[in-house]
Amino acid sequence: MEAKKTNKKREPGFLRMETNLFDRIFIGVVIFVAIHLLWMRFLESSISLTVASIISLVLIFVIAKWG
Amino acid sequence: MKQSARRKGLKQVFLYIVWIALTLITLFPIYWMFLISARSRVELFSNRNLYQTTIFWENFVRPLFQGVYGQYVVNSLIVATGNTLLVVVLAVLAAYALSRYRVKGGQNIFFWTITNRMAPPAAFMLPLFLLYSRVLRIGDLQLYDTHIGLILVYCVFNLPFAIWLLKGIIDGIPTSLDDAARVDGASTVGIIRRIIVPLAAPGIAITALLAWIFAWNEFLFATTLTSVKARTITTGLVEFVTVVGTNWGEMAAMAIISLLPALLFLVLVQRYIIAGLTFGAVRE
Amino acid sequence: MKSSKTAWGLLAPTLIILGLVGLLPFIYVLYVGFHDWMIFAKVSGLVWAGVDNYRELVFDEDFLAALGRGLRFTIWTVSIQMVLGLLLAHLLMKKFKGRGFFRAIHALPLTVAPLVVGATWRLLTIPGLGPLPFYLNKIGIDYNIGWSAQQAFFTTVLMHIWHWTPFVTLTFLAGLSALPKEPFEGAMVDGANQWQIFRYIFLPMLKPVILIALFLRIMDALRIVDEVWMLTGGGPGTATRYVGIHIWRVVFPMTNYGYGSAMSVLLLYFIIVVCWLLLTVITQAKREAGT
Amino acid sequence: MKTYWKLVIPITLIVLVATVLGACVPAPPPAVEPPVEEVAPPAEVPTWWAEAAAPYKGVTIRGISESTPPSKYVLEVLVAPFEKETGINVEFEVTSWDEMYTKAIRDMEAATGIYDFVYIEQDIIYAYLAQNFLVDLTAFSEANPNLLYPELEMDDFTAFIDNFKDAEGHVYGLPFEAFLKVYLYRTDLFEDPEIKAAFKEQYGWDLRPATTFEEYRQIADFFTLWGKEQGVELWGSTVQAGSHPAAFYEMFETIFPSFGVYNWGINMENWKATTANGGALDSDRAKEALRYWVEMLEVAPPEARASTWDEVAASFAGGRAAQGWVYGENAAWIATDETRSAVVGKVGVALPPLYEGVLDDAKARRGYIGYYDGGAMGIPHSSKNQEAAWLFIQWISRKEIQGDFAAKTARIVRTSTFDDPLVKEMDPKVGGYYTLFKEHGDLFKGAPPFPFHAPIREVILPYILKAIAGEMTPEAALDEAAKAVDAELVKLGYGQ
Repeated sequence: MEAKKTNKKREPGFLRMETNLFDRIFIGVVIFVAIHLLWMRFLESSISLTVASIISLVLIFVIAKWG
Repeated sequence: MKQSARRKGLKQVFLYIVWIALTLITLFPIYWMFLISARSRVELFSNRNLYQTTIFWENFVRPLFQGVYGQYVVNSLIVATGNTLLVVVLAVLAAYALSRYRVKGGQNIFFWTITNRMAPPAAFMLPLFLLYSRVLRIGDLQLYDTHIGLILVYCVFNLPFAIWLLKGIIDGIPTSLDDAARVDGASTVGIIRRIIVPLAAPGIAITALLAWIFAWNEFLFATTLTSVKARTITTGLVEFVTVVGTNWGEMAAMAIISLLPALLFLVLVQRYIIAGLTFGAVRE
Repeated sequence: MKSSKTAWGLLAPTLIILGLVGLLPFIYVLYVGFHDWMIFAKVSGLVWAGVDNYRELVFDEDFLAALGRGLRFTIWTVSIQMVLGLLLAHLLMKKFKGRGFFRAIHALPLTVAPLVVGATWRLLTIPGLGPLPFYLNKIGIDYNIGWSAQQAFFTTVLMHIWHWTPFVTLTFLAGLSALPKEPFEGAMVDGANQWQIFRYIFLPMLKPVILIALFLRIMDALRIVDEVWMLTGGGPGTATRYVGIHIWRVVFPMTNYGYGSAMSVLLLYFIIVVCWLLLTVITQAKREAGT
Repeated sequence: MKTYWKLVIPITLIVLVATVLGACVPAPPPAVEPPVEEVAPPAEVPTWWAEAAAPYKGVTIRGISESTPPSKYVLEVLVAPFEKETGINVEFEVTSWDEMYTKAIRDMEAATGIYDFVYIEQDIIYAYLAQNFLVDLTAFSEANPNLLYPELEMDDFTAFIDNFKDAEGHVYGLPFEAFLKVYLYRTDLFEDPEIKAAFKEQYGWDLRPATTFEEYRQIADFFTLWGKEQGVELWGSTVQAGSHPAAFYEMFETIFPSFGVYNWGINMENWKATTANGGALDSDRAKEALRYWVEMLEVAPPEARASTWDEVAASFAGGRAAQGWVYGENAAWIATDETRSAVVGKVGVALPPLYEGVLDDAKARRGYIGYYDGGAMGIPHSSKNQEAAWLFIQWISRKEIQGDFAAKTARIVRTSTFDDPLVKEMDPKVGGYYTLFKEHGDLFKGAPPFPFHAPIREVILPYILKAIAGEMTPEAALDEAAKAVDAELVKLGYGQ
């Protein structure tokens, strides 16, 4: 379980904040939703929504790992 | 020094002026509601005086004694008090846990509790309704239209608020006091009861007061999750909004009646709060 | 890890109840939000729609406008309430004759149910029945909240301030009551003036409680329904149709559960992000100031 | 571990206390005082009821309705004798109009079976039928002949009952209340010789209730000015223009039909509202009507912009308007109740003003001149006590109680009620409302038989409100509204 890690003190990553894994996943999900909403509004007419999903999933991973 | 004494006097006068002005502004709408409740329907449109010499008692008598509103007041009392008891106890425990222990993801739990209160109410009524009338149901027993159902559902907005408020307050109580008590062999419950509760008493009182008032005044949950038996006074009020003329007089009368218990509660708790306020000691 | 177990024991009842009445309904709403569900459609019942509801939402001018109005309302009311509440709490802290009386009077609006607050203010402001338009008219001000969008907006703001400032004050008083008094006395001895005490001791020590009050006010103002509903019904035109009322209309009278659920989820998302950002910014600032 | 258990006990205790607090308090049935006035004396009530209800003794049925005088009458006058006669308990919830809908629809949609009888307004019945929300009463009474009250006399109901029938003529609700939205005017003003003379001088025709919209506007202008000159608070006409569905209803059920725009301007063959598709919602006539109505606000009391049906009646009763379109159910109290109305004995009733040709349309059944509103009592399909509920809705439809019921609440659902002595006695006091109802009722009509109702109303409403508030011109509002309706109807599955 990740829970073990959540409480461990770690050096702030590129987000420059003290976060645990849950926080970073939360940030990731927030960004995931925001990207999708904005994508639907501005980009979907030209680029498929799947691209947004891929980008955001990558982002979630990056943030969770190094954020 | 003399000058400062005069300045102080002036400041006092100014302070009182501010308070009196605020009092008038605060009281005016309520006073107007009282005037409306004292007027008959004919008077409403013709009389716009800011005083009233006669009272149209029928506005009070009819709904209170001929209608079902007396029962609604009782329902409201039960629900608000039951919910406050539940909320305060649970919140003290939870706030203590979050304040004193390093719980895994404690910060996250803390934040999650408050998100419960953020939900825009409209869409959440349907799932609650289904939950109460279909899911949590044993035979004919269901949470729909019961006091206990309302007591539980009011936790959704009262519990997060109470936990947040109390955590801030408990955080302010030095941990050294707990440690001392623990050395003396007190259990966790003992510490909460003997150290935390007395020290946080004014804060708990305000929390209870606010929780009680929120529960007393709640409308949406009550109207969705009750029908006849557990109906509360606030939901009863909308009955006066009818096709043949909103009955402002009776509605205002009932509103005033619904305000009285809350007022009484407020006054009682206030005394307690003032007694506990250490700030009376701060002098200029 | 004995202590952690105790902590979970202390938290358990809270988590169970909130899970039951908070989390479960949320999951259901999330689920419905991905469906079309209009009660009076030819095909009634849940029909899977994927993200169509959200796709429609980001282009829904009415919804976005309502959200904007809600934000404007929130910024106005919450900022004024916070400042007023802070000042009044500060004033009520001092000892003076009649303090108890003023405090009780000040808290009075809180005891009025939101629905009744709306009704009361409607009685105050309805032309023909209320004293406000009548007496304002006598001094030459044409006041009609059924007509002027501006007046209607500020009347709702005023009503909200009237109703909820006491809440902020009381919350601050609750926070104050648990504070140690030594710093204040120390400052007094050092000859600090009122402003310095307020700025350097009062405010920082009260920060957690200020944060709570701020959060509660923001989230309650953003999703407001009953009070404004009773006062203006969202009118004139769409001037006071705040986002809570907009959702209300879509879910209940329009019986469009799917779309309404999607709206609710989006609004919830929005509120959570705003509050989380606030929390993060403030805690980070505190941390940086601390180091 | 010890501390843990020490915690559990108090928590359990508290939960228990809260539960007990919640559960043990007896909720006595709402104490409805038996009425003092003579209600159908027990002797007249045949024991048929007791016999029919014998198997259902002790059953509790629950119903919901709007808190209108008829519903209150049922709650306060008709429930107690029924309970006494049959041993069936009745819990009758009366609440505000929007709450009633929300709760009844939610119950029927989720099939929770909370309500055993519901109030069905005429305008929503078709939507309920489309969703199979209701029990087919015709089939039900055939299946349970012993539960059919022998003196029910279905033929005695006015034509209003046709609204509650399906294509095969099966009934889904027993009419409960019905009334017209009529043209009320102040007889004391209209008959004042001085006013009459001044009016004639200004407009060149004799002051009388308007028959055309030009006349109506002239009268309104005249009295607004007259009020100003005399220094009294009087305006020309009520307008139901608050931010509430009421504004939509006045426009679509009263003003549009009398301008000759029927069925909300929706073409019911292809379910389109735009003129391009055969609808009429953005037609010139509709725009003219909306502009006329919105401009009427200039001569309406200032509260008109915050008025629903409630406040319109209150304004008129307060003597603040010379004329207006008012729901007939208000006529009785406006004209007779001195504690609520300042215009007792000064109320005249007439047919609303009409556009040219509309009366002929109505007589030829091509159109209608105004709103015939009302509702019935029906049984949701999810009800678990349909038999007992059926008994109760027959009980409140009994012939012998209708006279008192109608005189007190100005609603009539049975032909025989028009001839009831109590109604006859009341008629002159309310300016002949009942006579007008009887003679011209068939020129009025309820809402169009749409299988949807509220969703489309909610689509249109914001545009109407914007037109009232001046955010849009009436013309632009209707153009936009018609497009929005077309789009929404497609979403609802109509008019692909």
